[in-house]
Amino acid sequence: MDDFLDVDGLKASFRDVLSVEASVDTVLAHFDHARGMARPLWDTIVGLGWTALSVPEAHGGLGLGIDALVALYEEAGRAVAPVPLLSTMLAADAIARGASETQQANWLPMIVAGAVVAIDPPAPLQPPTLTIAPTVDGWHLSGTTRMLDAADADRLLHLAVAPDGSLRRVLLSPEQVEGLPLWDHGHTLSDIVYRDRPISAEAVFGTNGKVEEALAIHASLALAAEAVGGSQALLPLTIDYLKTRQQFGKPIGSFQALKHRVADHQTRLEGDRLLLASAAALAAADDRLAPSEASAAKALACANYAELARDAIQLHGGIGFTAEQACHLFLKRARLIELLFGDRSLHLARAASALDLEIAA
Amino acid sequence: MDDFLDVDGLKASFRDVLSVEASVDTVLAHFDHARGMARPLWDTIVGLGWTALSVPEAHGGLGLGIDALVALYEEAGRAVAPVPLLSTMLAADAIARGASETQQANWLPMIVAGAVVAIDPPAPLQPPTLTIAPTVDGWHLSGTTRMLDAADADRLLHLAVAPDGSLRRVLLSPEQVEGLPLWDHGHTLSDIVYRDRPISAEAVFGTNGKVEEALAIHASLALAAEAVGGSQALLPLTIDYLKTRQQFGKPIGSFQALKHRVADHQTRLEGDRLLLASAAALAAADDRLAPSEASAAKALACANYAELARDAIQLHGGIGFTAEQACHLFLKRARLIELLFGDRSLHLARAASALDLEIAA
Amino acid sequence: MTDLLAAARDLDAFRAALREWLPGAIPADWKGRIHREGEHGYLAVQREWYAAQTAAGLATAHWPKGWGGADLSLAAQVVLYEEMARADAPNTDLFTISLYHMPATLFAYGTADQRERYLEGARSGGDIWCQGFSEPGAGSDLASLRTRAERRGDVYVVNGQKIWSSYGIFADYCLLLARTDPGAARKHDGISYFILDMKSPGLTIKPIRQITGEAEFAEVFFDDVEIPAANLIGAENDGWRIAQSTLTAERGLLIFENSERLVHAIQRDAVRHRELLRRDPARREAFAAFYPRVRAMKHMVGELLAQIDRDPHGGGEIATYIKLYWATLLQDYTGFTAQLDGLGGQIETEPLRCGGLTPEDATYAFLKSYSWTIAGGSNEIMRNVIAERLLGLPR
Amino acid sequence: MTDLLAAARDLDAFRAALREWLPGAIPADWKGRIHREGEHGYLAVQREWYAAQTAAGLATAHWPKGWGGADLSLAAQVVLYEEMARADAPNTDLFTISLYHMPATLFAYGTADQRERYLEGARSGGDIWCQGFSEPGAGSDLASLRTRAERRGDVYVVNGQKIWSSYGIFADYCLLLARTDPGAARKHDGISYFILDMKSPGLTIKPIRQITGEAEFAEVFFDDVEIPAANLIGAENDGWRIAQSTLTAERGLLIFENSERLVHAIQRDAVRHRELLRRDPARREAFAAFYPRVRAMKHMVGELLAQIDRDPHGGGEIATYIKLYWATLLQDYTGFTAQLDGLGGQIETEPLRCGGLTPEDATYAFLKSYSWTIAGGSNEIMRNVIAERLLGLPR
Repeated sequence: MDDFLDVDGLKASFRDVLSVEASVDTVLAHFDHARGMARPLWDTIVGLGWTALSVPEAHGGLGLGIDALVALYEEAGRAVAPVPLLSTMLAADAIARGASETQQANWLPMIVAGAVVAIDPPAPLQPPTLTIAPTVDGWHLSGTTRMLDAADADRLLHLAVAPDGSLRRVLLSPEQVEGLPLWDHGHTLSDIVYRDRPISAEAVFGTNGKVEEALAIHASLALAAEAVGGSQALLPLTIDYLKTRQQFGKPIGSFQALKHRVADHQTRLEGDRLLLASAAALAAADDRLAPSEASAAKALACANYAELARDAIQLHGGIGFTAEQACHLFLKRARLIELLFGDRSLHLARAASALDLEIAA
Repeated sequence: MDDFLDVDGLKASFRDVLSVEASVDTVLAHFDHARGMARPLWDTIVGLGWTALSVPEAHGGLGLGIDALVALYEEAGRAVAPVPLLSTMLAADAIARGASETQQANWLPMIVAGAVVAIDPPAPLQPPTLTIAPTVDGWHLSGTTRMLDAADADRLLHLAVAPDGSLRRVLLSPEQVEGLPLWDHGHTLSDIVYRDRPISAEAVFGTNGKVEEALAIHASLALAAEAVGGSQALLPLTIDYLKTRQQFGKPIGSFQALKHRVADHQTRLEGDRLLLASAAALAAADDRLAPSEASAAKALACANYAELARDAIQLHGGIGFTAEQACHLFLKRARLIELLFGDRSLHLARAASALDLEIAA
Repeated sequence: MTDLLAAARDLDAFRAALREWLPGAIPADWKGRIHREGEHGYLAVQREWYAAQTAAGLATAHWPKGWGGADLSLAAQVVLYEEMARADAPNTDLFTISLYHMPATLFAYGTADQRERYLEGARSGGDIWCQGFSEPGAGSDLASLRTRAERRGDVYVVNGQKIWSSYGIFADYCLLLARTDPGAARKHDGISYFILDMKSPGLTIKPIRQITGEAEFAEVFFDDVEIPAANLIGAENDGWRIAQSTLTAERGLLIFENSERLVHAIQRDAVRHRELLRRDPARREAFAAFYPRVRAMKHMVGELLAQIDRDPHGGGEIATYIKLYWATLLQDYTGFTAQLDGLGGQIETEPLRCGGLTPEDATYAFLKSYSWTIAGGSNEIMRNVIAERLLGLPR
Repeated sequence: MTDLLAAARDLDAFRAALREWLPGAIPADWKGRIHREGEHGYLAVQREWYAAQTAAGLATAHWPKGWGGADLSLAAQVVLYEEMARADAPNTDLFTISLYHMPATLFAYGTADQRERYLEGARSGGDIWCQGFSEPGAGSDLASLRTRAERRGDVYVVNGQKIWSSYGIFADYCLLLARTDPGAARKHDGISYFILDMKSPGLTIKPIRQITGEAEFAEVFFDDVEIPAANLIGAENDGWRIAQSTLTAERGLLIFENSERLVHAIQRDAVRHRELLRRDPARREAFAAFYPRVRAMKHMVGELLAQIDRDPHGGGEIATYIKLYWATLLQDYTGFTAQLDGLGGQIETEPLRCGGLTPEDATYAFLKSYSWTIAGGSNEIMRNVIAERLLGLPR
């Protein structure tokens, strides 16, 4: 199906919907009072079937590939959408790749239907902090984990190390989870503690390096796409402001120092965009350079997004410093995703690992 | 004597002389054909007694302190003077601090009289690479060392580790030393190899952590001063060009993007200048923060100088890319001293060691 | 009280006295209170701390002796601010205009009546003052302000809008710039300077919510607001000059205080992140790279104070460099340290305010740093000034 | 010879054939020769390598079949340049104008006589061409050029000065822009395009020594130099348009070649500095940070080639971004790697040229990088173009 997919058309439809349902005013209003996901927006997204996008057709999904997801993440990034899309879709991916047929049949339709799932990061991006030990009829889960979106989640998908060193993923219904507010009001953070928590065998499935690496690529591409999308919204917004705002009798966009900064941002963005496209294509082709390229795209696009967002407020002057203007949404999102699922340092190391590969080749 | 010294007057006199004897045209001409020191300039400097500046009065010097030397280094940096001042004056300092009275009496007047001395870096800035072993009536020197200015030197002042781990300085007359040309045509680099080279006892003196640390401070201040001096020459030169050069019917200095870059350079230079002044004062007062502050000044001033010099060529456009214009002198000197006697990484680590000191205080 | 000020003639004794006094005088757990109680806690801390300083004679110690001050020397004030920063005390930013700009203005240009009334109000009454300078259409281009004050008999009638008044929603009075002669040839002329009572009828004050969650700034709307003619400061149409001449009323002390706080903050951050920095050499080097800049900043401010000490009207050039250096350094530094805690650094904290720079609040401090890079002459304006006025590049 | 080009219809076969051919065809030890013999070695390597490529039909393979070419597709040219970069072969930059700009201009605007004479001269005679565009007073503002060409009977008499002519001191011919109508309303009008014989009387050619020690560029002085009217390209006063339209004659291949060389260079640098990068995590991370930029650059150029392949006149927008991206990346990268060897990286090397980017020559490459950041539209001009033409910001 993928081969015939019109990703551009799909992307345009995501954008059309989000430009209304997650308009700047809507998201500003959400940031104004809420902490965590925007439930109405999520319901809309679920209603439109977007959470079915990458779920296998056998389990009620559309079975689309990473390119469709990347398009969705990019448009969600453009809107700074306050929804747990990445958490949930990454969890669906983990389940589709690692869980048993029965588990998939139980869980994936639930996600299609709108369940929010929080997820421990893929192993290559963060070593698991939970341990799991077999009992007579199941498992015991122990340890502490820090999760994004857990306070809004219907399920938590953990990653734990078994006594033999093998990895397990565990799907749980959360008990009372406190969400710590983040500067990015579209998400919360939670510290979750388990001490010999009994887990039924049905809730557990094995995962491994290959599966976790696929999830790491998924997460990296998602955040690169979110950064590219956010930049593609923020930069025109800033340029428009520079064209309109008058000081000293002319639009401030006629001041060369500001022009040059904007030109640099746009130039970097062109690079980010094309690197992301390559990374998505390599991932779709299961190329051996895919992990490196996805991390390269994540590291570069997120750093450039954060710097663009930092400068965008400056270019807006006083109004950019107010909560009523949209700049800060992008800055807060950019600063969050720069750290999420592996910081720049980690992704640069992963990116550069290709140098060894290429040298050996 | 130091207390009554008019450093500003001294500095002005250095500048007056160098603006003639090491004018831009002179130095450009030197870079055009030579590799290594400019002998006529050195002779002038010696004739004016500048090499006597910091040598103790007992040995024919003026006995001035580090502030006078810093003034000299700054003015030499302003001129991108192609002379082995730092090598020689640092060697004199090492001798004055560590050598016996007899050795001082033998060597220091020679330096005052114009002998060029190359020196292995102070131990805190680079671990010694030579070893020295006692023999019946003297020592054996072994190992390889890479020295600046050795091909122009009348004497080499080495640093070597004795079998018991203690440090020795060794003054030698060099044999045929090949000078590798550097992009900075005012200096050369030499790799010198010794294999059980016999050394008389008279040529050796003990040094230690305290002495070497004083030399490290001296070297750091010298390079910070050279960077500040170079920046203080290059920035006005660039600003003058921006005021004169016309494109699109106006001076290019009226283009705001160029203005802003120049403003940033000048702002950083103000900081470099005052940090250097503080470091020199702490060194003069033998303050416990002196090593940190000197390294902080070296790291900051050299990095800013290198970046200013990089941008100065760009601000000059095509003419800056030609050998006949002065910009490249500064760039090549800046790139050299950024690495000389410890790179940025090393000096930042030394600078930040004060954080531990201050926290403990 | 008298003890502290009596010691001030000997700087070492003054420092010793302050070190003894400060621990008991600083509002206890002030950071915790603000983190828990938000703006309410902030206001309480500010008032308590201002009262404590007033009781000790410190708040207005730099005022002339006849006016409730002690003619405190700049050197002694430096010691005072050093010790405040060292003790991690809150600043009293709510009272900055009350303590510096208002008195400097009234001493130089005010009438006897104005001085009598407003100085004592600030000193013992804790009156809060703000400034009414910027307008929506006049930010960087401040002199193009359009708020209009028309003389009608004994009053000026004011219409228009101000923006970015710091602490405007808490203020009792405002130093207001308004246009009295719209026909003046140069836009800098035709502007007058007023004392505005913030309880005047016709005035609407709206908080501006910032990206930090605070509402430090306010918009002020004027609908036929009447200001008594007696509240004019100096001559009519001379307001621009007067306001400019008192901009530096705080004699470099505010930037000094901030710089000192950063000197202490980098030490605290080094402690807090010691484990991470040991483990991660790339981060360690990037962190270390801030240290020379912090030191350079400290010495630039030292130079400014030395120049002001020699000549109260001096220091303009270095002050310009400092503004840009500081704003850039603060934003770079907080932007960097805010990421050292990983996702934990993204957890939203209640705005700390009071000049505090603590590791826990790094993202708040980063967001807040825009008030330095944008307000009071944006980085871009400072670069223009440096290039054109100080370096002589053509306009 | 025929083998290679015969294979070119199947790109995989072409690549395989090139991999077989290249090792024996590349001038042996070309870097060593240039390092030892300097400019002399450079010229010898260029001529040998050009001859070898010509013999194999490769040099002009992209020309039309009737003209000694093989109508080589862009895709095949890409393979050719990929393999050249992979084999670390020298480029033939001495012949860039001869191979691309001159023929593109003459095919589109030349007379039959001009084509007949100059194409074959370049192909089999190894004629070297340069451009005469910039002037001392017309750099970034190229259209304000003032070199004057006056028609007198059958000749144009030229007076004035050109600067920055690449390889001007070696060139046989020059594509010259000169002003034929000083009274034209717009400065872009009134300019004509000529073929100039570099042996013409009245011509003085002086090398410009660069900061790298090379004299790649030349100044050219015109003292009543006569150019036959038959050497006018296109119509009189139409020169600006013609020159602009053939600026992209190399269809992105030159920047592609450079970008590919950087892709290989970062791999070689990773090997050379492996020990240092292992020991020094801060340096390792800084080095790694270039890798995403190198990849992004590669894909930007890939996009440019794809656009040109779809439309020979396309790609203008992305080409503009690429120029700025590449110049910045190259200067940053070489500036960084040049310091990795410590003082050893400061040892002066004989300018390598030929597009080579080897770890031993990092400081040379850094110094040389200014030819990208300044020439052919400086970074500043590119930013203006991006801001004003592509993003629509007001002038």
